Amino acid sequence: MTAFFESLGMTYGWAWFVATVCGILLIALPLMLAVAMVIYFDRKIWAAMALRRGPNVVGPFGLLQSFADGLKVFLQETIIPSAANKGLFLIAPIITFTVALMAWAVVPFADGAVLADINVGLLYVLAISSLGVYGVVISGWASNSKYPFFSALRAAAQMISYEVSIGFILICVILWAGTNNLSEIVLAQKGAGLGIVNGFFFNILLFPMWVLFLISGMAETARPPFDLTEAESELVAGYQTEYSSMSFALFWLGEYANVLLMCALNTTLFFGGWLPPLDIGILYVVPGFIWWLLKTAFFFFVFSWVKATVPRFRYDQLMRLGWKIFLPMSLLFVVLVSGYLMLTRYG
Amino acid sequence: MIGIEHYVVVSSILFVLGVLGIFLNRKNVIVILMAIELILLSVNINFVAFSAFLNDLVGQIFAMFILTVAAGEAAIGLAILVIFFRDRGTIAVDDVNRMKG
Amino acid sequence: MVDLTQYLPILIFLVIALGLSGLFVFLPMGVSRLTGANKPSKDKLAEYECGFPAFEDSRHQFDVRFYLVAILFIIFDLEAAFLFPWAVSLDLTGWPGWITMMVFLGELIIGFAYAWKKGALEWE
Amino acid sequence: MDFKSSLGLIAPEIILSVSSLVLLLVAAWAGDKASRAISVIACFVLGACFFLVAPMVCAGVAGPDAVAFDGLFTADAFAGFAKLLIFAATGAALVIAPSFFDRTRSMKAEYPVLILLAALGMSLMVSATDLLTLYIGLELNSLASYVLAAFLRNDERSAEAGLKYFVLGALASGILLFGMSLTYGFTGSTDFTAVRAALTGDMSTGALFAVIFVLAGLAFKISAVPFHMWTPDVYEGSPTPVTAFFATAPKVAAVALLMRVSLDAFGMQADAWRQIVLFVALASIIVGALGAIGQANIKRLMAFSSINNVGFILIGLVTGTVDGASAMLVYLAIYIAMTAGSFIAIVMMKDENGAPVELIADIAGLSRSKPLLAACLAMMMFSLAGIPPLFGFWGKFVVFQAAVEADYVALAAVGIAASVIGAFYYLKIVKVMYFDEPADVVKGSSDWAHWALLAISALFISPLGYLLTGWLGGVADKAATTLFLVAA
Amino acid sequence: MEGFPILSLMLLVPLVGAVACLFAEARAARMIALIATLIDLALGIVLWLNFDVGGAQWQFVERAELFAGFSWALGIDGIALLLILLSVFLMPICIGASWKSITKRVGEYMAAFLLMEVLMIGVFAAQDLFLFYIFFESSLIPMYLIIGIWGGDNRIYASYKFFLYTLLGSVLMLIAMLWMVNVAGTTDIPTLMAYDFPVKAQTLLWLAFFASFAVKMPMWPVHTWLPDAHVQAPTAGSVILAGVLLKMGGYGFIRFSLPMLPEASSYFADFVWALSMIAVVVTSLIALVQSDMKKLIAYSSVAHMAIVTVGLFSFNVQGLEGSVMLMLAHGLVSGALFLCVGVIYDRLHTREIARYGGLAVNMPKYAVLFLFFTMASIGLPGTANFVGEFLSLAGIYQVSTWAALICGTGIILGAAYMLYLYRRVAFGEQKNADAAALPDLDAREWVMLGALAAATLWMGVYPESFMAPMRNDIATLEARLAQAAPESDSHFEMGEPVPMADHADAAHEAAEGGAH
Repeated sequence: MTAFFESLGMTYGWAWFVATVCGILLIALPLMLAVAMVIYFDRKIWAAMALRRGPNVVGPFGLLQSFADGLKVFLQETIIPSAANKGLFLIAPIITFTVALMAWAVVPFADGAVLADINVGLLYVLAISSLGVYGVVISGWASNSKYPFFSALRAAAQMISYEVSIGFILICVILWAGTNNLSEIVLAQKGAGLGIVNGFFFNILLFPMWVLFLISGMAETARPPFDLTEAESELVAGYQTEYSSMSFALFWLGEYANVLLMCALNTTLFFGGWLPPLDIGILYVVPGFIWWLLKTAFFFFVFSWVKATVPRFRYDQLMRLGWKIFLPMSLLFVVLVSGYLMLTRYG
Repeated sequence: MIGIEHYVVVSSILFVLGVLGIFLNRKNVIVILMAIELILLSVNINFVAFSAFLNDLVGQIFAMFILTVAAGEAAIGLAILVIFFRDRGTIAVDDVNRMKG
Repeated sequence: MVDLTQYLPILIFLVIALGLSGLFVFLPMGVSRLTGANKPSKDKLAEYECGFPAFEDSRHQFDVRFYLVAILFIIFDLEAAFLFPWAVSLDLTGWPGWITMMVFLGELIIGFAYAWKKGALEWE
Repeated sequence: MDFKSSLGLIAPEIILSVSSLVLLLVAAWAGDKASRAISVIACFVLGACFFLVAPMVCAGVAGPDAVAFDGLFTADAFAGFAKLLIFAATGAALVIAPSFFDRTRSMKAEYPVLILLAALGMSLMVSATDLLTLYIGLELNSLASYVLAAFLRNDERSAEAGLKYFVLGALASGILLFGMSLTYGFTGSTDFTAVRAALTGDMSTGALFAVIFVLAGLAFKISAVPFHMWTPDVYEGSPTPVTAFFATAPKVAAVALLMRVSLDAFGMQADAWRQIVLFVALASIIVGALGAIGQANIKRLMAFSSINNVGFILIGLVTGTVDGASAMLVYLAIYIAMTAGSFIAIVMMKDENGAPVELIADIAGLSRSKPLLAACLAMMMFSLAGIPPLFGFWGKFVVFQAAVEADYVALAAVGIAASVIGAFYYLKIVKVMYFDEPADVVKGSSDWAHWALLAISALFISPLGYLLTGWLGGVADKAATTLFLVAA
Repeated sequence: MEGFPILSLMLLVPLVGAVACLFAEARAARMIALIATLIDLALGIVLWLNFDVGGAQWQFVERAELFAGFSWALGIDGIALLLILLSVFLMPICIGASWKSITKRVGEYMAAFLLMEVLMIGVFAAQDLFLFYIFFESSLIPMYLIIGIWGGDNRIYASYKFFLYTLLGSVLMLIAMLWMVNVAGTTDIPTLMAYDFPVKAQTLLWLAFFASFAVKMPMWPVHTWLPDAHVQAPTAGSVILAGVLLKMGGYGFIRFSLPMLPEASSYFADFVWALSMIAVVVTSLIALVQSDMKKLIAYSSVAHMAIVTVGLFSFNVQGLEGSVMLMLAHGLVSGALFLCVGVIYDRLHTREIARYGGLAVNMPKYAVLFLFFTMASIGLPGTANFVGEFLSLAGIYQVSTWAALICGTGIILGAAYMLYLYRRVAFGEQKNADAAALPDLDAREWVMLGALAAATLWMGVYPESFMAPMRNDIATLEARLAQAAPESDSHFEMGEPVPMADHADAAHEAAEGGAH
């Protein structure tokens, strides 16, 4: 893209800058669009599973429902509770949404189609997603209200609990791929399963990790069945209780952007990213982005599916699952994977 | 171009802020914990900056160790603080005064 | 010095994302003023307490177990921080590197077992 | 040194860490009722480490044979000497604890584990020849110590002691770290040998700051003036066995560390730090002596006593010679015996409910009700005051001898004159015990382990201790020589 | 006797006794202490009989390299022999003096005394600089306990003052010793006595030693601990304090300041004279107005010791011999005087002079002995003090007429306060009924005082017994000092005394020139 802008007569620096900005916008804007769409699909899938119709009024098949909601919140009054810490109260949604966008900077959509191809990509993702906790905690604190506060505490504890196991799961992937760079991880999966399947999931040592990762991803993003943070019966709407208007919507958007990110990471880390499912020449005709999109969409479907079918966990169950099952399991697999690699590949 | 001095100056400022935070703060012991973290972070800036400047990895390794120790330190600090709070019902700095020489 | 230019896009991204989200927060506030939707009142601005006025300070003590989780997280997360560089350089460090890390993990697991046994992970 | 022989050199540390981890698990599963058994095992572990290190010290191991992990760790005779003292003092802290905690049923199985971990940290500290090892060891020791200070969870003073120790200790390590980061930046290495090589000739201001910060951080750890503020409070608030521990083992470790850092890493810049150490030494002697005078709590008094003694030890450092270093080691050995003995005696003083007696007024007339205990404590006090023929005199003697030999006559004169002020408050304890009318507060008996330890330390500091001077001096000389050998 | 470690044995006997006393009950402890001290006395006599007068300077030498830096080196010359004899002679008397008056914690008391004996003998017998120091300094602990535990009402203040004064003095001496050993490379006292230290350094060294010995001596104005300590100490404590401990200061001058630092000694001679002159006059005047018997005798001790110091710093044979003799005499006589006070104190439990009177009527034996010791203290010819005082004054007269004159005044004042004391206690009307009813000396007291009186007479009538052993040593010392002795003012002119400053210069020139 830089070359294109250079050909328009710009100096290299400017061309690079404009190209980068374009790239960013190409990620951010479609992402927001996608978020609007997946909210719609989420509701649709959920409704379908419950044998309901879901949104079907605004636009054809209710496709424009999300946009209508968006317009509504945009025009709403922004209520800042009198007891709240005003500055922090407004900063919290900004942090949540910004962080949700930022993580996408290193996700490879196709071969070479990545904004910042840094060598510590996975670490970056981990770091940025940790920052998401700040938005939640700050919102709960700044609201100065009981339910948001509890919710924020719960959310923080839940997120950091599962982040620990996610960290170890990622270590397993990194061990196998031998790199932190997301594009290289994708390439490492080429023919990783029996020489024909593109993806780490087709590996007896990494498959359990994928399962753990999928579930942890749901917990990390507080998706049902782990949506203890906004368990309506206990905590009203969780840490967003006091929020309204677009500030409220930003949490919503951020949450779905994170869900999508988790889907994308499932794709990238275990299912070969932009590579076709099987390492067969003919499949490479289809552009990588399409494969990536399909896989990600599929994982989103899984997320919705689970949301629709699995009952909500209790908080103690949630914590036990995270600390007493996932953490030891993932630790064990770090040992197993690295030991196996030492014996076979490096030893 | 940003030179090594700039990093050192920034870290020195952070360090001094941290030390002042410990001594000038009269309100809350938690603030002291944060000030300690600030000191450690200033040190980390130094180490990483020097490491990059010297092209020597030891500094970054050191920074990792500091991070770890800082975490342990924070954990223990919090634990002690919780005990203190349970006994005394306050964590105001001025109330840490049961013993006087 | 390490080449940091590859992080420049991220920095630009940060600026843009911040601008975007800031816009989303503050623009509606302006719009609602213009549209007249902005009509704050005392009851509206009170914090939500299922319809009741607030009974107590919302920032009271909370369960110490949250501290415990935070402390455990810090420790395990930092352990992971040691694992990342190790994981990508396993071919360079070889068996000594592997053994060392296993010792490290072993120590951590002992600590974990201790915390488990002591009930730090219980959440009744 | 290859990996395997490096492992051999850190054998005591391996034993310590493995056993402390295993004991931690035992503590978790067996619970507090196993605390005594764990203490006993921990003592044996320390004993094993002691006898593992002892031959090394006697042989005066030094040079490249003692360097492990490419200079990260050095198990030379100097480190060995300090380790022997550390293990011995740590063992004492283990032995005296159970009966102290039993009264309030607060003897936790974690106590011996924490003590072992602290010992491991100290063991690393004294062997550190790299800033990284230094920091890890120091922190391991400090973190365990913070917890130990706050060990009596239901005691307000203990919690406060823990908090104070934590805050100031963390500040100290922050200062130390900042100095280390500057050292790294200005010398390009964290290895002592490389730092030494880089710090020759004229020093830049930055490097000077590095030296000052590192020394200040370490001064904190040895509670030298002006970084001594935490000592009285922490000593008073901590449970007495823990105080006994703080006053002995970590002092050895920190002093040994200070010696290695200043004589080895900063050895070429002795002129830069000598003035500072000189000031700190004199200030510690004087502040320690004056501060103790008004104290009503004997643990607080001992805190000032330790500050005072650190000042004397630092006089040896000012000289910067082998003799000075050797004198410091001898002084440390004697100081450990005296302080441990005093604290054991303090632990043994209990009222009729078994609660510890800490007020000096409460031990009035102790010589009537408990003549032997009083005699031992009086001996410790005279010894701390440096009055011959008790062995405490010998420590001061060698330090001042070294100072005079290195031509620091004025320093020695001022220091020794200030020791008279110190004698005043040591005499106060003797006076209270022997001259005053009995307060009849101290009751209750002590178990044989206390008596045995007290007897050992009393025997050591009695005039019979002089029989050891030849051996002690020889070993200390060897140890000090290795320190300079590494540096050379 | 060659090769037999008699000195070590003399140290060992009381040490064993002390340990035994710690574990014995009161009656047994008294017996043990008495036996141990008597054995030591016997050993002391054996020592004296075997001392080869005119033989080697250092006899009964024992030497064992014990520990790093210094050795277990013992050995005595004539001066040390005499002081050891004094110590072992006084010890049984002290034990006897405490026989009845000490009732609480007898075992510990006896142990402390026996320990004192060990240390005193050790101080005089040590031939190693640091061994000397250890013995010298260690004596603080038992004395501190003796005053503090068994002393009078104000014992705590007195014990503190005693301890800290002497400690401060002696730590400075330690530094000086360290320096000397560092320079000379040996800790052997005989070697050091012949070593020529740089003149420049001597000044500071001398001051450091002086700080210690002057306090111990005690010299004006650092004598203030002595009256307090004496008043508060039990009788036997006073005896040992006045009898032996003070002599350690004088011994220190003879052994260290003078032979090791002759130039500095000469340089400071005026200073010492000045202090001594002031001491003699001032403390005598103070003694005149005392109402407390022990305090009075304590001040008299200060005055007597001042005469000892002028004698020492007269740099000639007469002066030196006189001072040693005076030290011995004073050890006997002041000890005896304290005993005399103790005798009536045991009966009436007061030291207030005014509470007594006319004791000669009901206590004739006591009055006779008290009179004898009073006269001895004044320096009556035929008693030991006369020999010492006369020789000392003769010695100082050779170098400074003025000093001799003023010190002579002190002796007259001494007569005044001692006779005044005696008059008030023994003569006059018996105004206090309880004092009038006091019983006379019993056999125990009679033996104690009688022995002292006999010794005093012996020294006064036939001093040669005591002069002979030290003659050679004094001669050696004089020879050593000759290089630095201050110029005398007596031979050349009568009249204007030389101002202080000039004096010092003169001494300097003499020192540099090495003349005389």
